[in-house]
Amino acid sequence: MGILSCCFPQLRAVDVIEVTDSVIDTAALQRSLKNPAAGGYCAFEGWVRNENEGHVVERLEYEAYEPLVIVEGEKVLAEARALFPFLDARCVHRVGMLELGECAVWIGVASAHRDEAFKACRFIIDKIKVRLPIWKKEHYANGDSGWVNCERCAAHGIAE
Amino acid sequence: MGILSCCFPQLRAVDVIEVTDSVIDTAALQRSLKNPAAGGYCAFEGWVRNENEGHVVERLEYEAYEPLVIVEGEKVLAEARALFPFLDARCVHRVGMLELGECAVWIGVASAHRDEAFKACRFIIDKIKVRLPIWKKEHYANGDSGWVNCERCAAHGIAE
Amino acid sequence: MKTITVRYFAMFREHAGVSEETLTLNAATVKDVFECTRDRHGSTEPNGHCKVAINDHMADWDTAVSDGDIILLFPPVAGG
Amino acid sequence: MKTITVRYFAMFREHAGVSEETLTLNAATVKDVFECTRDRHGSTEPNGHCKVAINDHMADWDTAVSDGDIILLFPPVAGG
Repeated sequence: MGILSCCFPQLRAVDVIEVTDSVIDTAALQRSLKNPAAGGYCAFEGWVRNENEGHVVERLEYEAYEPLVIVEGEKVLAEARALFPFLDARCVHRVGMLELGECAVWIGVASAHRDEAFKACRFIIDKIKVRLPIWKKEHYANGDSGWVNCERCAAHGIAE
Repeated sequence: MGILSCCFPQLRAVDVIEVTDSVIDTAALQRSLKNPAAGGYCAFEGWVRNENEGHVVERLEYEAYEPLVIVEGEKVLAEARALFPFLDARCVHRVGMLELGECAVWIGVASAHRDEAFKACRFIIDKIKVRLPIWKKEHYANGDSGWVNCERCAAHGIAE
Repeated sequence: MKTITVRYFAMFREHAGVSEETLTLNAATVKDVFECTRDRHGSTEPNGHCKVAINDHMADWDTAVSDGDIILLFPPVAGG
Repeated sequence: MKTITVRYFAMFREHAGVSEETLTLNAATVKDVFECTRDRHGSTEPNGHCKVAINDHMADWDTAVSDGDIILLFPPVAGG
């Protein structure tokens, strides 16, 4: 166990979701999912991109209501674990003002085989986008800004 | 462009597959996929795990025929791009002797939206496992070793 | 009439000009609170696009409100 | 008869005890080369589980071989 506890320092029993106003240290997060029984690891990152629906985007501002992000996020992780049994999953969402290319959300899933890792990771980001109390405001090149409507609203239309 | 070329140093026109006998620097690889038009990034890593089909595994040894890994790998990346248009994808496969927890294969895909990133990443690893001339030998705790049969062979049975 | 503390988030807070206020309302459910405060949060969204919580628990729109409750009004979410 | 260079990989190489050898064979296709060298590479696999290349190009089992070709015999692959 000496060697194992060295190489795999943070074997954890629970899946974790966090909110941060600092740069997300994706390398450290990934290391925390190392597990000698894990054969597959899938990660997703949401990056601030320079365009949305025809607008030139310069920055994104994220706001979250952290207490319920944690509560709802833990529910999402538990649902993912029930559907796609994995070893460990973690999620971090950033808040505040982000520049182009910065990471707004990181999700990592380690599992014995790759299928669960891919499916759980996808499930988690899909749910995070529509269930967690997080909002983003786009700041455009022309000086305007606007709150982004949720994906589900956009997909289902205003009449829903 | 000054700022952009600083933050996004390696905008590339072609998808790349590589073979290495050194530790895969996943953080540097990920940075090389940064792209101001990318809103989603999906990565997969295959890690050496401590068990396979009831055997306690201590190490994995990978062998590759690099010239055709590159040729077939580039075909796989081109097929993925045609099916799931993404911005950039890279893949690195390690060879030689790997210890538990080490990364044997890394795939990263950056795209405007997450759907293409997830689907392309999954497509690429699925094809790599059955099409590229790469072999792995498991070294067991009891001193034995054995070459691993390909996934497709195992799934379809010896009678195929 | 009930005394309810209402907290606004994101675009709702920007429109209301305050993040929180205590109001005396004639409201049976959280949906009533949402409707009564439309001129505050300024939403033209159907409430089905929004979410609501009572005292830090996610609630349905027909959940009853009690005197002293803290109601969180969430505009359409867009994480990730 | 053709003079063919055969390269063995992974378990095939271990069984043959050499990574490459030049053989004189009566072979029309790469499948013939695979069959003729069974006692060398030791495979009990159906050839459909294996892959083959000629002069660094992936080939089908019924591809014709020519004098001087380099045939690569790949056991079942298992990357990732």
